[in-house]
Amino acid sequence: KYEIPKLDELEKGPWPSFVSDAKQEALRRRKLSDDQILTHRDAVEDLLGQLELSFDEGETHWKHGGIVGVFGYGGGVIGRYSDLAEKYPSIAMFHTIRVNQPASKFYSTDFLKTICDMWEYRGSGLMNLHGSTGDLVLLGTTTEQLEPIFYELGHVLDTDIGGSGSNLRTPACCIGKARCEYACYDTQALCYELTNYYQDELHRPAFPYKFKFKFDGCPNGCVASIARSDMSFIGTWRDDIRIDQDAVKAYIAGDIVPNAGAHKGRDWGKFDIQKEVIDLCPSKCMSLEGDQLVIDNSECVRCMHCINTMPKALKPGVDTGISILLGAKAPILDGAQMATLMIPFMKAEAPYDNIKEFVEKVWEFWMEEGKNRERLGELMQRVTLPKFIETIGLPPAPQMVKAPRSNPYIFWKEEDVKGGWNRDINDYRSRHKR
Amino acid sequence: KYEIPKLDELEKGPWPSFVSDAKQEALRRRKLSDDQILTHRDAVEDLLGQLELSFDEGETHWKHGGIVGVFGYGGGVIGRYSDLAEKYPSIAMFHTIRVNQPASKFYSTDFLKTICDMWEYRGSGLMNLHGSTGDLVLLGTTTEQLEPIFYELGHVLDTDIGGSGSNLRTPACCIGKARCEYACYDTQALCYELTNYYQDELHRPAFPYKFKFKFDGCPNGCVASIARSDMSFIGTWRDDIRIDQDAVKAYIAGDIVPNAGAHKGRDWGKFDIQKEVIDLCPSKCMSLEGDQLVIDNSECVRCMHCINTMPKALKPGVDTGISILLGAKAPILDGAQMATLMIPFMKAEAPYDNIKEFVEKVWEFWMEEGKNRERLGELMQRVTLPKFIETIGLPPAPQMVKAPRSNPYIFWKEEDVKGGWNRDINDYRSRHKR
Amino acid sequence: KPQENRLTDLGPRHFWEFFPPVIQENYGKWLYHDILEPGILAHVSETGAKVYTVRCGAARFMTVQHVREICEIADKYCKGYVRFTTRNNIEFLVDSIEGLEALKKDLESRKFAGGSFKFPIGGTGAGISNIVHTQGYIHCHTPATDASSMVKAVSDELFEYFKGMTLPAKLRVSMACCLNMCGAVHCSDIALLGYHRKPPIVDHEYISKLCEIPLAIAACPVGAISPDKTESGKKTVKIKSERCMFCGNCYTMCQALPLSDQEGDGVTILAGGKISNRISDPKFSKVVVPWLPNSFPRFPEVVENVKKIVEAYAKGANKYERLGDWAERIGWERFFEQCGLEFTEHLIDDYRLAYDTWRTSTQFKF
Amino acid sequence: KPQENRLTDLGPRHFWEFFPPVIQENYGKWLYHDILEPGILAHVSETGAKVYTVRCGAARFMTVQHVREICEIADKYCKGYVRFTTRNNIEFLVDSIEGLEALKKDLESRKFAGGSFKFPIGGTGAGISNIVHTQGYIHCHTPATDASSMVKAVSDELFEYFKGMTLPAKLRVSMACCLNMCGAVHCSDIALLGYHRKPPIVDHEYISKLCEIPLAIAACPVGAISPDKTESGKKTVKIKSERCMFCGNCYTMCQALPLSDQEGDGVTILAGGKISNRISDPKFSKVVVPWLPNSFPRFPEVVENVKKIVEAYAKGANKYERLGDWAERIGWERFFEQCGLEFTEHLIDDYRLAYDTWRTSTQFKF
Ligand code: SRM
Ligand code: SRM
Ligand code: SRM
Ligand code: SRM
Ligand code: SF4
Ligand code: SF4
Ligand code: SF4
Ligand code: SF4
Ligand code: SF4
Ligand code: SF4
Ligand code: SF4
Ligand code: SF4
Repeated sequence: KYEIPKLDELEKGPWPSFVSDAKQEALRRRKLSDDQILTHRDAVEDLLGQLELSFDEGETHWKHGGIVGVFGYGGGVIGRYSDLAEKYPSIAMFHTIRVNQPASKFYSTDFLKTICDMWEYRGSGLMNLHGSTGDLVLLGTTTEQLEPIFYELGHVLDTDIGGSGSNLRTPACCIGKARCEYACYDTQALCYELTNYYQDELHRPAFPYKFKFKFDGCPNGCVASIARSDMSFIGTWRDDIRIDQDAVKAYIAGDIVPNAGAHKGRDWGKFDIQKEVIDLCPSKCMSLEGDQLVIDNSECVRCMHCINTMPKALKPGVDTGISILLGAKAPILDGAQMATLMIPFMKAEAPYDNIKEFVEKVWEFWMEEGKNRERLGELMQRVTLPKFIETIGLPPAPQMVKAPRSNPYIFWKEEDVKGGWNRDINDYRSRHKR
Repeated sequence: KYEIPKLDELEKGPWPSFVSDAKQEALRRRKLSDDQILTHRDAVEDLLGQLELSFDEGETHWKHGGIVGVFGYGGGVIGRYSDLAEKYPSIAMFHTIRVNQPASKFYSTDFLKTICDMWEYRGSGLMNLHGSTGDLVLLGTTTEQLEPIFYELGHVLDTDIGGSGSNLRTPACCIGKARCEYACYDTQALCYELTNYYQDELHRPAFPYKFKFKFDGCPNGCVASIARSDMSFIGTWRDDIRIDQDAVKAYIAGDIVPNAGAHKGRDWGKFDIQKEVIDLCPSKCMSLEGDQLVIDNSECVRCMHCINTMPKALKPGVDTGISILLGAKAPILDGAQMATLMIPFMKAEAPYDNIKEFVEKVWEFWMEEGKNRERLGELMQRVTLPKFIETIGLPPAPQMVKAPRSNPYIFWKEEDVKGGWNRDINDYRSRHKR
Repeated sequence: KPQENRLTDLGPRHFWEFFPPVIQENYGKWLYHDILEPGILAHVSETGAKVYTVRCGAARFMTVQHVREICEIADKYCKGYVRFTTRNNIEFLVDSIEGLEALKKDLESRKFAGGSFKFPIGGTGAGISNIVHTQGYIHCHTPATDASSMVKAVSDELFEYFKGMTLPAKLRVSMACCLNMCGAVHCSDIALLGYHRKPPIVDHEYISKLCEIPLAIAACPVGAISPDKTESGKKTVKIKSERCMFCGNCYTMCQALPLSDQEGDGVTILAGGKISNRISDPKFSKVVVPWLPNSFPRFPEVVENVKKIVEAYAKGANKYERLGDWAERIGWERFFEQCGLEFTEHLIDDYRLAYDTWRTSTQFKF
Repeated sequence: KPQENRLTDLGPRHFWEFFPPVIQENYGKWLYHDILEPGILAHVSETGAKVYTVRCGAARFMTVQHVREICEIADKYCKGYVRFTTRNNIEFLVDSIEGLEALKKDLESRKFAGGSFKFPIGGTGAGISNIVHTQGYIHCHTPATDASSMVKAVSDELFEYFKGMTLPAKLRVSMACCLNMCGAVHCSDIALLGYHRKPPIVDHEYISKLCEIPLAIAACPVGAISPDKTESGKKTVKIKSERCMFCGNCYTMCQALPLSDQEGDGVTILAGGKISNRISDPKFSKVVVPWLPNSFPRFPEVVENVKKIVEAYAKGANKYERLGDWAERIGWERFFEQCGLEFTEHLIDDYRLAYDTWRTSTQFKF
């Protein structure tokens, strides 16, 4: 429909071209019969046209989102309108729907195909697999289609939409026990359980701002929870790394390729356990005694390096659980924050009452004290860590900090100081003349 | 004169007891003839009495300092009055005089003895060798003695008093070339030169607050300039560490004790150059090739460790000079600051015009922009480092920071941005509808 | 009765329903894995079962047509199951070596009309995986650049690293189109970030209608916005431009304060962040290129700078050493030298915790 | 004519005049040195000359009597020269071994009437040197504890480390009597710091006479002071006690706001700082014991805690490893365990740059 020379450039090169893909759908939409399509037939073409224009002008052409949604829910839909509605009428309204993805994003093709059909019929046929938070994102439909789509999601697909706005956002987890030998707890199960247990928080915004849960099965952090979730659950263990000494020998002998072959593409020379494992251990708690690998587990900081490098020989311990870290967020307003270790270790077993109890304590405090649009991390900074842990009832632990404070500006409380703070100047002056 | 049981306790133990020392002087003052003593004979006794009382009450008995001094000078004397003048009349006035110490604190006994006589005659006979800044501190005299003391210091001792108040404070340096093989520049000479060149700044407060120079001959930092001087001069070099390979071999063979014997008190086993030097080198730029020690000098960060450990084998390079760091200070107000590297390298040779030029640029900016009681380091924080270096004309260098910024909040200037900042909403709206 | 016949609070489907049998049977029983070749993982269970995973690159912006093709493949080879990774790759799982070979061949043969691969295999191990990114001009109102196009351009250039495992360690490239940073961009080995450099324009005549002015004022983290009146007496705001750091938070709160500008907007590159706790702590990425222009559609300047960093890293880093750990080991002064990047005043922190980035030591390299 | 006959701006005496001949002759020519035994240094020049230094501990609070005794010794053995170190030790320099032996014998024989050594030899190498400190109750108006007495008590206890070189590296103990920290206390291996824990008392009836009230208000770094009126209408201030962090800056500016209090005042211990650039960067000391009472005159609690830290360090650290580097290597959680110190909420930073101290990693020890 439009000349899109700049976009055409993006068909070149080996990486899958979204432009080529969009073009195939644009073509298809032209050919679809009327009963296969309910919304704008040339939505894709208009989108490409507007995109090309954005390239020319170096500016977006989407208006500030409007408030649209499905009845009874406070999130899950992002309203979007073009500021060139006359020029590109088919994308005048172009709302997205965030569909709550299944934990760790396995799908049956049945499910996906049903979504595709529904979305071609009621939307643009464009989607994101997946959004950054984790949702399956349906890109571009009109306001009137929102309710029918929601109806179909529920009644046909037996699934729900995700979060947006000041609520619990769609939780996400790594693949964990489904296909990873490192998982220290059941990430899918915990993700699913908390998602469902907190449906109300997910759908009906009552928080000061957004709140994100993410679940990493181990310190490798494959779902990046430490960087982008207000509450980050990371698997760990508190007993000993399991060692298969025969396998260690096989690694040393060069019979097993290290790090499961992750470095195969280059010749790094023969594997050297001393240089590649023992010397790189951050806590320097490993040694070779003869041909036995010895780990001083009490000093291990469970960084995963040795396990990653020799997965056939080493495994996390069996007394596994989670560390909980709080407060990660993107830079707006005060600069980005990474999540801070608040609970060094907790067991993570169904029905997860200990975890829910903690979640609710944190929320309670945040809902009470948090200002509008104040993320948990910012609140923690504002009230300070000592006050925060006091309020949610966590005992102070050196694990919560990299190092103790270097300034001596301790805010003592009156009750901690013998004699209290009320003093009489006359009493003082009886000892000290002016 | 008083019962001082608590102080008596402090005569016990091996460390030199200031109480015992004070008592010997108290005794002596009782015995001195009247023409040997001009001020209060029992000043020492009153001081000990008041000190004992302070122990009992857990509070100091010195009043807030009054403004006293010598004519024409704005500093060098700290006024001090007891708040128990009636009880301890001999220390009712107890001012200190800061005598500018000679660079690196060598003395002839003539000089010291003359001071002692003068000070027994005109003061308490108590002093500090030395004050934390570096002065020879005379503790305790009366207001009327200030001018005579100043007169004697000048006319008899040919010396001057030091700094206090919002001025340049008495500069201090390490022993450097006088007795240290590591000195990369002449710390005494530079200290002396700047002290004398800036006498006006030292004696006549015109700064927003105090300002300190300190001179360390090398990165070992024996005068702690990096922690406690607004302008810290630290010796360094930019060519290669000099190596005597024979001496290296002698160290390896165990013929020379490492670190000049600093660890002699314990049996640390045979010297292991790999473990004790090469592995500890922070830039990992050393290696042994056969029995030759090889240093990749371009990667060396001149931490001094290898040189300290093998002083007979290694020496700093010969193209020596200084790094200048700015802004160290104690915690009040915003927390302590360490000095920040501003000039990675500069030659330091008489008459030091390059250094003076830099000093004056920094002062000019500080005097213009600094608020009352704002240290240089605080000003740097307030105006930000990029603006600070721009104003004093230093080109940005990665050496100034540990790492680049992690937040993307860059304050661009209007002139850096094509098209400037003045934009027209109507122009914008011609492309983007509301 | 609007709630009648509504199903709400269903939550997502239970994950178990979507697991292929081999996953259900071996859930929690995996013993170890092997990367057979780039993009191909083999996981071995204590039951003796094996599962082979083929990881394929994908533009996460996809049409239903493409998804249908994915389903077709999954139906043919994978018993009707497929998954997506946390970095938007597609994973096809099979439980036999034969299935694997057929699948691989099929995937590699599929190309879009424009010539690009539909299902390039790779993204595992010590290489570069899919570039996670955000909406850009495709769907968002605040971007300072486009996402999908930049990602396509950079991915084309880094393709060999996606297909190979030749780097010292994983290298994660991420992209976000404004400072809201929808993703973990701030902790990526290389982060591409769109951002503005002109203060907002105030739509004086409309602002009082369109926005809650106090909220707009409060939104500014540096207090650059203050209340004002137009000549005609309408409530509006004024912006102290020299205080503004172009964060766009005011625009998020108030549409009458647009920032976008063809000349002002562009890209900054950050480097050296990471997420994993392996060997070193997670860390933030650092700004290493202050600004590059939005050269649509293929961003040659961005591509070139990314390439420089990747190549210097590939050459200089030790095995297992992430980009940020390498930069810290050699020193940031060397990083700039080895990557051929210029160090400018913009890279020196001047925000809240800036003091902690100052060099308070004489340890440095010339 | 007050300026008549005045000599001003003389500056200090030139250092050269005070150098003994061996120093003048070998200035800048030193080749290397040796620590012959604790407290005895030998420096060798390229001219072949040698100088022996005997370093003696001293209370830097000295009387003229004691200084005269120093001079007497210097006259006898050192050609009339003597020096003082940056840590207030006395250094006697001789240029022959014979001179050295006689000098040593003499120094060791001298004791004060109370029994303590006048000139203990030591303070070199991997040991503990003199404790630098401040005025305390002897001369200052703001202290929260006394300096000389605490230093004497602690030095007695650490005497063996002054006399020996048995530690892994130098260990510097410093002391300051209030947060003004007159010294490099904030970067010491162990720092003892006096501080207050009660907000200032306002001397309402006198404050307007004694102080510039706006300056007092401005002095507070946390804005805890605000203007107020007394019942009688005099200008005064009020203090929001719960905001106060007891820094004492207001008292420095205004004597009508005293903080000292027998029960409130006490000592905090910081540890792990350093100055030198050797191996690791200079670093700040960290608060490790939040508060101990002022138990005059011998501060048993302070002494005990210092001892604990020194002994744990002596046991645990590697050769050349400074206290802070040791704590970082084993982790602060282990530091507290090994020193037998309690970790309390007071030790968690809540001041300006606090976020940078939070643990943003899963790397920790149980
Ligand atoms: C769709 C999505 C980007 C994508 O292309 O994938 C997205 C899109 C938007 N984000 Fe986001 N965010 C998305 C994941 C994220 C993430 C990543 C995550 O959740 O793991 C982050 C960083 C983590 C975090 O929460 O801090 C993120 C941090 C933000 C922020 C900054 C919040 C902060 O506290 O710093 C904003 C600004 C705001 O909330 O006003 C924001 C705001 C927005 C808005 C709503 C724009 C706005 O200013 O109101 C965007 C709507 C675009 C559109 O039209 O679709 N988005 N946003 C992601 C959600 C998809 C999904 O549900 O799966
Ligand atoms: C005498 C001395 C302590 C000593 O026992 O040695 C000293 C004593 C005082 N210092 Fe100091 N300072 C002394 C060296 C220092 C140092 C160390 C140094 O210079 O290397 C520092 C830390 C470095 C620095 O400058 O930051 C220091 C940081 C302070 C501060 C905090 C300044 C800050 O910006 O944080 C104050 C408070 C003030 O200036 O109001 C202060 C204030 C004071 C006052 C004037 C008290 C006051 O509040 O007005 C003390 C007078 C005590 C008295 O009656 O004698 N003194 N003061 C030192 C000077 C002797 C000399 O000249 O040799
Ligand atoms: C499939 C996926 C999880 C998922 O739920 O989808 C996954 C899967 C595996 N990860 Fe991961 N990681 C996945 C995202 C991540 C992320 C998150 C991200 O990149 O956004 C990280 C953090 C990256 C970072 O630190 O910035 C991540 C850091 C790791 C690490 C630590 C690597 C390091 O050197 O720091 C390992 C350990 C290793 O590679 O040996 C690891 C190891 C693994 C293993 C070997 C685990 C296992 O035994 O199966 C899996 C195959 C690795 C491979 O691809 O070479 N995974 N992994 C994700 C694939 C993303 C993709 O398509 O490329
Ligand atoms: C005499 C003195 C300089 C002066 O101008 O007075 C001095 C003299 C020497 N220092 Fe120092 N340092 C002196 C204060 C310092 C200080 C400052 C301080 O403690 O306040 C430091 C910084 C301490 C810190 O980092 O906290 C200091 C850190 C060093 C170092 C680095 C030690 C380390 O392990 O980090 C060395 C190198 C070494 O010991 O091998 C060193 C080495 C030396 C050498 C070996 C230099 C030489 O070749 O002559 C001198 C004899 C060392 C010894 O005592 O074992 N000097 N030295 C100071 C003696 C103070 C005292 O009486 O104890
Ligand atoms: S985070 Fe750990 S458990 Fe989860 S997929 Fe990654 S490596 Fe496996
Ligand atoms: S997990 Fe990390 S810290 Fe623990 S032994 Fe292995 S490498 Fe060392
Ligand atoms: S700072 Fe360096 S030059 Fe100065 S005395 Fe110490 S070791 Fe010698
Ligand atoms: S001075 Fe320090 S950085 Fe340089 S080679 Fe020696 S040990 Fe290494
Ligand atoms: S990063 Fe910014 S522009 Fe991009 S999708 Fe997120 S909010 Fe929109
Ligand atoms: S862009 Fe950010 S800094 Fe600038 S005015 Fe808006 S909110 Fe303030
Ligand atoms: S530290 Fe405080 S109390 Fe001690 S001398 Fe310095 S200003 Fe006075
Ligand atoms: S002591 Fe410090 S914090 Fe407390 S009121 Fe005074 S200036 Fe403010």
